[in-house]
Amino acid sequence: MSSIYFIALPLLFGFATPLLAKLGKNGIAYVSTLMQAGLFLLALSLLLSTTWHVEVISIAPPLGISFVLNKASLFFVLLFTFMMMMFSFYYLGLRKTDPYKSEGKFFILINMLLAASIGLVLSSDIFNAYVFFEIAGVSAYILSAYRKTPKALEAGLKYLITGMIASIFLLLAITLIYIYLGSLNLAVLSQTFHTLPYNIKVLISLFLLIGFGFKVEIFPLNFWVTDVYEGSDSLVNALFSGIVVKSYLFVFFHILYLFMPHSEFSTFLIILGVVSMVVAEIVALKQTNLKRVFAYSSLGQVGFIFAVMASENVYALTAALFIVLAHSLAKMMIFFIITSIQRSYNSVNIEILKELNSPFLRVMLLLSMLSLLGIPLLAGFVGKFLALKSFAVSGEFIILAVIVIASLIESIYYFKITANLFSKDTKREKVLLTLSQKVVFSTLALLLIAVGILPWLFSGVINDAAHIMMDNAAYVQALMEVTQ
Amino acid sequence: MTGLIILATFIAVIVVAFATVIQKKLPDTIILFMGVGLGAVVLFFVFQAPDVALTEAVIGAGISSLIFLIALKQFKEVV
Amino acid sequence: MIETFLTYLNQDSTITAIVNICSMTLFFIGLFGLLTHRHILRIFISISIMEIAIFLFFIGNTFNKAFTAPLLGDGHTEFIAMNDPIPHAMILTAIVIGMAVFALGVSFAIEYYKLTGKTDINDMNEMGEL
Amino acid sequence: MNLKRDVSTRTYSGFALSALLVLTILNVLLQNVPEKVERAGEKLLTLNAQEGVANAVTTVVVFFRGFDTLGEIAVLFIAALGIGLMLSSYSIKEHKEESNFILQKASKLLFPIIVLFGVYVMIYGHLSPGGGFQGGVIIASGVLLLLISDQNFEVPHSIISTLETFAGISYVLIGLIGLLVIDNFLGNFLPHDISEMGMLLSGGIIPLVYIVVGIKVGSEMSLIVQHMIKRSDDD
Repeated sequence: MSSIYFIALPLLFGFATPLLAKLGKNGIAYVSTLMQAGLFLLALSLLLSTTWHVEVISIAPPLGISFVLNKASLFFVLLFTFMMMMFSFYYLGLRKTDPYKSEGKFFILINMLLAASIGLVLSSDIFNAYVFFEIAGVSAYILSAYRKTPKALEAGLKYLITGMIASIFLLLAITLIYIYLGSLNLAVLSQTFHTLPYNIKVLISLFLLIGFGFKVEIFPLNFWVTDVYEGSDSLVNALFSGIVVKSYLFVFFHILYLFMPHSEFSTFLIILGVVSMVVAEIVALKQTNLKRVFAYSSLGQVGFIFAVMASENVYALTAALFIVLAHSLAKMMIFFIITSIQRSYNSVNIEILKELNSPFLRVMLLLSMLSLLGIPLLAGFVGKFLALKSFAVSGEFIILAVIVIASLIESIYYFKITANLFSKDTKREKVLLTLSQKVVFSTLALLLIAVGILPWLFSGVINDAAHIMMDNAAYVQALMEVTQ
Repeated sequence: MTGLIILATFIAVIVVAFATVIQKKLPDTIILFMGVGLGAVVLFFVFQAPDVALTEAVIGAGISSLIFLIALKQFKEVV
Repeated sequence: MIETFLTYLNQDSTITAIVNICSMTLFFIGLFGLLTHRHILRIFISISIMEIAIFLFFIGNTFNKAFTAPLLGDGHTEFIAMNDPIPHAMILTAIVIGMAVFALGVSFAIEYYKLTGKTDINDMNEMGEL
Repeated sequence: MNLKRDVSTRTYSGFALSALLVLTILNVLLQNVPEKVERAGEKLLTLNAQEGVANAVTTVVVFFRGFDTLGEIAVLFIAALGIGLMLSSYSIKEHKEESNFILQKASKLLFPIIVLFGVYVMIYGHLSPGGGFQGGVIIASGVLLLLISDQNFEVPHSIISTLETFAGISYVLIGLIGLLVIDNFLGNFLPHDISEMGMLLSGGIIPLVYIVVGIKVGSEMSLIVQHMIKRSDDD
């Protein structure tokens, strides 16, 4: 069984779309959904068998490019393919008048985004990761600006300029790595990185932090994020927050763990994550635009994940992966709900929730917000509880207190939204939901509840993923053993 | 000799790049930017990288400057 | 006098130092332009200069003047004493990617200008405060 | 007045900030001269002869790091799509004034020569500097010449995009055939004898892939250029 299909098939689909467009308006959507569902099933089947699988491209590592599929990357592949499948199901239910409907180009972009996100997770070559970084970037810029309104174009331009600056610093880091270490393979680099002089090490890590920091939306470098979320369509935001950020987070910490295990920078990174969480939650209080509120909430959650992953132990990483799962599910659901509201009422202001005439959507929105907040018996609780526990065990009580305070602030604006949601104002006409959209919402909600009530169902996979992600020796061994 | 060529070309590139950045008129900026690309082509040749030089010549100095020039026609208030 | 200067310039360590200093100066010029200018095309040009600086830095640092280009012909029949081809391949990729992203950015800027008449990124404030 | 002070403050602070960053980088770089390490590229050079390709950069671009190139043409493909999306929605007006007769004829005369040169660069990519990207862009520059000289000229959009689609599909399919035949994505499954090195038909799939890349890049760049020019003639 080969892991290359996860990247090659979406790419092939993207290249072939102009031909497939002749299938008719809806045909291409069905084919794309089928392919994504197939990839998800493939990933599920691999869950039973795969331990380590290294896919060689052209020439064996450490010289060439190879893709490593292990329990850790498989977790992310599963998450991405599942999320993309949900996205496609939701898309199928959009009305015919929708600006995104019956557009072959849209499918090229989302499939390229899927290929690039999976490629980022699987690739074991740092320059290859840069290429996937760019593919994901370019498709995200176009998705942002897709509707060609001034707001959308402005979002696209801001995204593009920051993305360019990020890629320049990333390229600089990669060139320094190649000049000083003579290799691009992550396994080789993880063995030789500690031999570098201290100054060079700091320089390379600084450039990597700047390069990825723009993309993982960490505090001083995340000024552009909310504008992009507001300008682009909420349908697209579901992808940004559910898939793209998660793949960048994985790559950044994968490289960090491999290059500098238990580094002296981890405290700095934890503080960075916590600061970006607190700042985002405080600024979110003032917002009145739903997209902006949840963009800030996304920033806060990503900062939290960043801080937890930076503490570099297996328990924290398990917690972080639980939060990644819960956050992806909840945020995707929230942005779908906003899309449905926006398509029906043509507004995304927080006041519109007072007139929302759909008990189903109200319950769903409440459920996902409670999960984000970390209420027991919902998915968000498991991750948050484990994360706080791991901070408590390692004795970092200041950080723990700050996180708790940030969560309290978070609860204030969720409460504000909830108050709007259950006010007794006159309602507008009903929000139209098709069957497939209802199925998507119910599936996501069921998963949120299932992760909350039965965390042991998922903890096997996530524990394995966390253990393997921290296990540098196994990674190096798996890559070095491969021969053509 | 190589060292001298590298130093001289680099100084020329830096001067042109500086002029590009401080130039007030946008069309002149773009022409000067083309000059930076051409200097880079010479340097890539000296660095024994003919493939990169050819690519930079057709893409970096050629097509992308032309794209800038075409785009400039769009902006009516040329600064 | 000139002879000694030329031999000094031809030393490998001098060449590396020249490459480092000059390409970083170029990088500085690009960064300065990026931080100073507010016209959208100027920002793209500044970023372009930064990219060229990195390309020159990389190729210049991995280059050995005793070796030939990684290419057979003119009497070379074996792949020995040649410059490293990997940086060349990487920079080739990076140049094409950079050009593609620029063209895309320019098309966004054109479209944005047609709709709003703005070219200054400080004026780009369609979205809410903060 | 206020605005002017703003500009100068920004200039000085920008100067200081960038100078600080770059001086720090330079300081670190000059203090730590890289040691002699064995680079991956040197090992690849020794392996290069096995593929029977005279230009080592081509082998690295198309074969050893082939997936980078696949990703790269994916970036170009998406960017071309985005540019088409951005700039294509405006109606193209009829042009009243024709350009100079001599200019038109001369550029028509020059066009085949440029295309010939582009194809040469593309096909000889495994023997001499150049290859798919460079050749493709040279062909696109020929198209640019025609577009500038003759306002009524238009790239046959449907043919070009079909060509592009087939090139893209065949690149991935070549990779998948390699996976099926020798269990290696983008593996060199065609015969590539060392004795044939330097000949036009050498190197197995490498020239084939580079030609496919050239077709794809050429058609994408032509479309990009066409969108840009037609859009700017618009008003």
